[in-house]
Amino acid sequence: MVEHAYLIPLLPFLAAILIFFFGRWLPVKGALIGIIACLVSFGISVDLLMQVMDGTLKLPMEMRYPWFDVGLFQFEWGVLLDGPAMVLLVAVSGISSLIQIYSVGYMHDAPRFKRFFAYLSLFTSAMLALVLANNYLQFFIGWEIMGACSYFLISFEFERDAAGAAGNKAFLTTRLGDLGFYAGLLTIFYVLGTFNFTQIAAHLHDGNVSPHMAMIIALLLFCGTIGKSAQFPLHVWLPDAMEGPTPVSALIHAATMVAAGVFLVARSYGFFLQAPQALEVVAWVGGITAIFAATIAVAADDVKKVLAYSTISQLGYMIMGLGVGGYSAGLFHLTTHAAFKALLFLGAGSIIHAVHTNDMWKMGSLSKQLPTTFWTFLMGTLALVSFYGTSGYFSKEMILGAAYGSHHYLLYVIGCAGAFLTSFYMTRAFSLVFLGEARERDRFAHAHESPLTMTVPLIVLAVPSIFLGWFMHSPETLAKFFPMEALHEAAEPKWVGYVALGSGFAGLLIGGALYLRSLTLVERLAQIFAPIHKLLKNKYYIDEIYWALFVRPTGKLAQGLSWFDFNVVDRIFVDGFGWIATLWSKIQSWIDDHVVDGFVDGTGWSAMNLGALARRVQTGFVQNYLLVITMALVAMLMAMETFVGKH
Amino acid sequence: MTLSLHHFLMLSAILFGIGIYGVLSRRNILGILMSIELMFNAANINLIAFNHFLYPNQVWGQGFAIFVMTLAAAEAVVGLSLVLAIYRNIKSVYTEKLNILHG
Amino acid sequence: MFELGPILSRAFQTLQSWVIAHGVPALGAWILAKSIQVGVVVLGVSLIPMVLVYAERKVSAFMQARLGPMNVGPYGILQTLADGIKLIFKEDVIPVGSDRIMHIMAPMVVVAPVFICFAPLPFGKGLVPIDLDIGVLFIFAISGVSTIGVLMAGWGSGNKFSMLGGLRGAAQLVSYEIPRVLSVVPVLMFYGTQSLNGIALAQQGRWYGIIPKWFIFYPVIGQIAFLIFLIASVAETNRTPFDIPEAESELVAGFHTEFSGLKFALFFLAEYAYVFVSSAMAVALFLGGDDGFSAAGIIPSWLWFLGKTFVMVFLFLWFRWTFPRLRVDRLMQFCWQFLLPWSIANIAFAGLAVLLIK
Amino acid sequence: MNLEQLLPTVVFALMAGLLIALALVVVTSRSVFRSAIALTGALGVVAGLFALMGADFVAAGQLLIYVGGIMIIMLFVIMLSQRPMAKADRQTNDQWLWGALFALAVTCGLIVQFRAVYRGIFSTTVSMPTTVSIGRLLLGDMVVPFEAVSLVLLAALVGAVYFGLDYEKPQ
Repeated sequence: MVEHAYLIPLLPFLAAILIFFFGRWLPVKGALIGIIACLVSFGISVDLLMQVMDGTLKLPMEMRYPWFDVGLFQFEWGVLLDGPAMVLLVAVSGISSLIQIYSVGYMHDAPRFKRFFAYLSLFTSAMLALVLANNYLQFFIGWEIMGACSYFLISFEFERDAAGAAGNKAFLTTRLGDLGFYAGLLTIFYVLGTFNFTQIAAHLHDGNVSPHMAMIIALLLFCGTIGKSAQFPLHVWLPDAMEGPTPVSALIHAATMVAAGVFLVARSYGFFLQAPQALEVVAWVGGITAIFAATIAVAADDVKKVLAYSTISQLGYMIMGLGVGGYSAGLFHLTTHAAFKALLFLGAGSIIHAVHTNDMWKMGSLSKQLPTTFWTFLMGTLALVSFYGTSGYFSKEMILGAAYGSHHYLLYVIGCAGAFLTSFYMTRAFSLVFLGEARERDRFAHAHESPLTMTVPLIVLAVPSIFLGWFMHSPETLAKFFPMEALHEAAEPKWVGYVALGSGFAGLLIGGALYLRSLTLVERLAQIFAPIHKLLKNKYYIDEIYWALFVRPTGKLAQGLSWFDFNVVDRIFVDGFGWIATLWSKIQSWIDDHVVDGFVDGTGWSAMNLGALARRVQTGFVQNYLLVITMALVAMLMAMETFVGKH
Repeated sequence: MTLSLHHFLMLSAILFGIGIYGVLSRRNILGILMSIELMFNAANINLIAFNHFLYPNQVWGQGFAIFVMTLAAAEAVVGLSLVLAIYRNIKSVYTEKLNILHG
Repeated sequence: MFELGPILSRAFQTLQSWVIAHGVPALGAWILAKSIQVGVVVLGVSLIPMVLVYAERKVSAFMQARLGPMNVGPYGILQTLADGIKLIFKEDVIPVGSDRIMHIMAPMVVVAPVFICFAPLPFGKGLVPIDLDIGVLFIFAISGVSTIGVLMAGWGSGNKFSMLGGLRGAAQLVSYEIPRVLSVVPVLMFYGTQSLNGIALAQQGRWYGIIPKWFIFYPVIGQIAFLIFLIASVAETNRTPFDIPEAESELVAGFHTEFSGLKFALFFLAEYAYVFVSSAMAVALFLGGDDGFSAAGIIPSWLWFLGKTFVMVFLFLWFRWTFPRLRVDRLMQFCWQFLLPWSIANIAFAGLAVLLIK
Repeated sequence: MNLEQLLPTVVFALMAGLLIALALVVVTSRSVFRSAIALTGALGVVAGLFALMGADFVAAGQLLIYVGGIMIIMLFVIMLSQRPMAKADRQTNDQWLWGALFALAVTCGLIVQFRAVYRGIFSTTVSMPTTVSIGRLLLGDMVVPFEAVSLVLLAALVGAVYFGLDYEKPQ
C-alpha cells in the first residue's frame, strides 16, 4: 500500500477535475465523487497509520521519482512519509471528508454548488500533496495551489463586496509572507543546491550551513509561516476570511491551510535548530499572537469572529511551542486543534444555518432548539479551553510545560494568561449562544436542528475532540510520531501544570458568572473599561494602522511627487530653462540685429538647406530605415570580421 | 558530383538574398511578411544542413529549426492581425501610406 | 492463403531480375518498379471515388426508399462511369475577370495531396506502399495542403459567393484539423510510434481471449478519441452535417460554383478519396488495422482492412441522411468550445493512464 | 560516380531551381495572392529539402505549420484586404533598385564565404528516423526554451486577439 501513497493527494485532484468538467451529470452534482475520493484517501491514510502502529511500516520512509532536469540539477518529486506527515494525513483527509459531507447540507441551495465542491477537492489535494512532499518545490506548489483555492473559496459568494474584498485581502496578505518563503527557497537552493528534505537534513547534520546562513533561511521561511498561519503582523486576513461559507472556514482556517504554516516550521526545524535566535523570534511571535488574538476575541460579537481569533491565538500557541523547543508539543496541539476547531466551526455553521445571523447578541437559549449542536459544541468548547481530560488539555499543557522547561518564564505567564482568556471568551460565547434567555423571540422560534448530513459530522468530530489526547499523550506514542533530537526537555515541577489548568478554570468560572448571571453587569463593566473595550472592539486598530501606515502614505507619496513635479521640476527646471532660453535668444537677437545683420541672408540660406538635408533623412518610410539599418548591420559585421575576427 | 554542405548553404544564401530584396522593395505589408518568411526558411535550411553534414548523430539543429518555425508562426499571427488592424484604420496595406511620422 | 503481399513482392522481384538480366542498370530497374507501384496506387485512388459515388447514390436511395441509378449496366453499376464521361466532354468554363492560373490550378492542388496520402496506409500484411516512420504526421501534413486549394478555388473564381465559400471552408478545415490531430495523440502515446503500420500491428492480440486489443476498446480514452476523430474527419471532408463550405442553399455551391467539367469532377474525386483516407486512417488507428477474426487466415488481411474501411465509409454516408446541417457559428463553437477541450482533456487522461501503467 | 549518388543531386538541382524560381515569383509578382501561393510552393519545396537531408519530422512539421497553418492565415488576410478583380497595382517602392543591389551584394558575399569555408563536406551517415530523438531533446535538454516558446505562443495568441478586436463597433 505504501508504494501507492501518492494516490492520497491524486484521488482528490482527479475528483476536482471530474467535478469541474462533468459535475453537472454526476450524482449530487459531483459532491459524491469528492466525498468518496476523500474517504478513500482517508482509508489509505488510516491503513498506513495502522501499519505504523503495529510496526510493519518503519518511519520515516521516502520514495523518489525523477521529475525534470535543468542543466546540472535534477529535480525530483516524491513522497516523504514520517510521523508528522502521517498524523496530518489522517487528520486532513478525515476532517476534509467530514466537512464535505457537512457542506452537502450546508450549501444545499447555494449557487455554484458544483464549483464549490471542485474547489474543496482541489484544496484538499493540494494540502495532502504538501504534507506528503519530500522536497520544498513540491511543498511550495501545494502551498500556492492552496493559496489560490483559499482565494476562490473565501470570495466564493463574490456577489457581496465584503467577500470579494476579504478574498483579495487574504490573498495579498499571505502573498507578502510567501515572498519571504520564496526568497528562503532560493537561498536554500543557492546554498545547498537541493530541495530534498532528507538531503537538506544530511547537509545540516554535516554542518554545511553556517549559523548565519541558517538564521537567514529560517527567518525567511518563517515569513511564509507568518502569512499562512496568520501570525501577529500579518494576522489581519484571517478574521476577514470569515466572509467565506462556514465549511470553508472550518476547512481552511482550522484544519488545513493555517496548519501548513506550522508544518513548514516543523519541516524546516533543522534550520531553526542551527539558529537559536531565529527560534527565539518564533517563540515570541507565537506568544504575542496567542495573547494578542485572545484579547480581541473577548470583545468580538460575531460568533465566527470569536472562533477566528481563537484560531489565531491557538496557532500562536503552536508556534510558541515549536519556538521554545517543544517540537512534539507544537505538532500535538496542531493535531488536536484541527479536530476540535473544525468541530467548533461546523457547530457555528449549524447555528448560523438555524438562526440566519452571526451576531451572538441575537441568539440565546438555543440549547433547547438545537440539542445535537449544543452537545457537540460543548465538547468542542471544553477541548478548546483545555478542560481536564479533553484533547486540548494534554497538548496545551505540553506547550506550557515546554515553555517553562526551557526557561521562557515570561512566555509561560503569557500562555497561562492566554489560557485564562480563552476560557473566558469561549464561556462568554457559549453562554450567549446556548444558555440564558432567548433575546430575539422570532429567531428563537424559527430555529430548528440542522439536517443529518450536518449533524453527523459534528458527532463524529466530537469523538476525537474529547479522546484524542488520551490516545496520543503518552511519551512513547509521541516519540513514535514526532521524533526529535532531545532539546532541554527538563522535567518541570508539578505546579506548572496546575497553574495552567487553574487559569483555565478561573476563566471558565468568571466568564460563566458574568454572562450567565447578569448581562447588565457586563454592560456596566464595558462602560467602566470603555477605552479598553473600544480598543479591543476595533482589533487594536491594526487595520486602521496598516491603512494609515501603508495605504495612505502611498497615496500621499504620489501626491507629493506630483506636487514636486509641478512646483519644483516645472517651476525651476522647465521654466528656468525657458527663462534662460529667452534670455539667450534675446542676446542672440541683439547680436543678430546689430552685429551679423549682414550675414542674415547667408545664415538663413544655410539653415534652410541644412534643415532640408536633415529632413531628407527622416523619410517616414519604414523600408528606407530598414535599408539603412541592414546596411549598417552588414557593415558592422564586415568590420568585425576584418578587425576582430582574426583568430 | 556529390552534394556537399556548401551547395545547401549557397541555396539558402540566395533564398536569403531574395528575402532581403523582398523586405526592402515590396510596397505591400503582406509582401514584406512573406519575404520575412523566406528569410526564416533560409535560416532553417542552414540549421538543418549544418546538423546533417557536421553533426549527423545529433538533432540540435533540427530542434532549433522547430523553434524557428514556432516563432515564425507567432510572428506571422501577430503581424497579420496588425495588418488587419492597419487595414481597418487606413483602408490600405501599402507602407508608404504609413507615414504620419514623416518629418 | 490469399494474402496479396507475398504474391506481389515475388512478382516484383521476378520483374526486377528479368529487367536487370536484360541489361537495364539497377537504378533504372528500381525506378521502373517504383513507377509501377505508384501507377497502381494512382489507379486505385482514381477508382475508389467511382465506387464511393456509386455507393453513395445507392445508399441514399435505399435510405429514402428509392431505387437509385438502375439503367446504365446491371443495377446501374456503370452510372458513375457514364457521369465521368459526361463531365470529361463538358465545356470547360473559365469566368471572365477571374484569376486564370489560380482557377486552373485549384482543383489540382486539392487533388494532388490525396494521392500522396495513400502512401503510408497499411492495406494488409506486406501491403504498405511506404512504411513511413512519421506516417500519421505525414498524412495530416499533406492533407493540410488541400486547404490551400480550397482558398485558391475561392479566389480564382472571381465570384463573391465562391470567395465566401472558400473562406468558410478554409476556416472550417483549419479549425477541425486541430482536434483531429489532437485526438490521435493518445494513440501515439500508447503505442509510442507514428508509423501507421506499427500502430496497426500493435493492436493485434486479445484481452481475455475475446476482446480485441483495438484502441477503440481502451476504456474511456479510446472511445473519446475515436468519436472526436470521427466527427473531425466528417468536418474535414466537408460532408453533411458539416458541409457549410458548399451549402447549396446558402452559397450557391460554395467554392466550386464556377467550376465545370473535369475540374468539377476533380473536386468530387478529392472529396471521396479523402473520405476513404479518413476511414482507412480510422481503421488503422482505432480499429486494429488488418486484424481479423477468421481462423487460419481464410479471409486475407487486406480484405479485413478494406471491409472495415467500407464499414467506416458507410458510416460517413449514413451521417449525411441522419443529421441536419449546422449553422456556421455553431459549427465553429462546437469545434473550439467542445471538441478542442475534450481532446486536450483526453490527452491528459491518456498521459495519466500511460504513467500509471508503466 | 555511380547512380545512387546522382539521384539526390538531380533531385536537389530540381528543387533548388524550383525554389529559387518560386521565391522570385514571391518578391516580383504583382498579385499578392499569387505571391502567397508561390510562397506556399516554396515552403513545400523547403520541406522537400529537409526530407532530402534526413530531417523527416521537421519536414512534416514544416508542411503542417507553414502550409497548413501560417499560409492559410496569410491567404485569409489577403482575401480580406484585397480585391480579387481589381487591376493589380505596382508592387515595388521607390527604393527597389537600392534594395536589389544591396541584396545582391549580401548574397554574393555569403556565397563567396560559404564556398570558401564549407566546400567539400559530405554526408557520411545514413539518415535515421528522428522523431524519438527530437522528442527526447525537446523535453530533455531543451525543456526550458520549449516552455518559454509555449509562453511566447500564448502571448502571440492574446496579442492577435487584442489587435483583432474591433473597437469601432462594440457588440
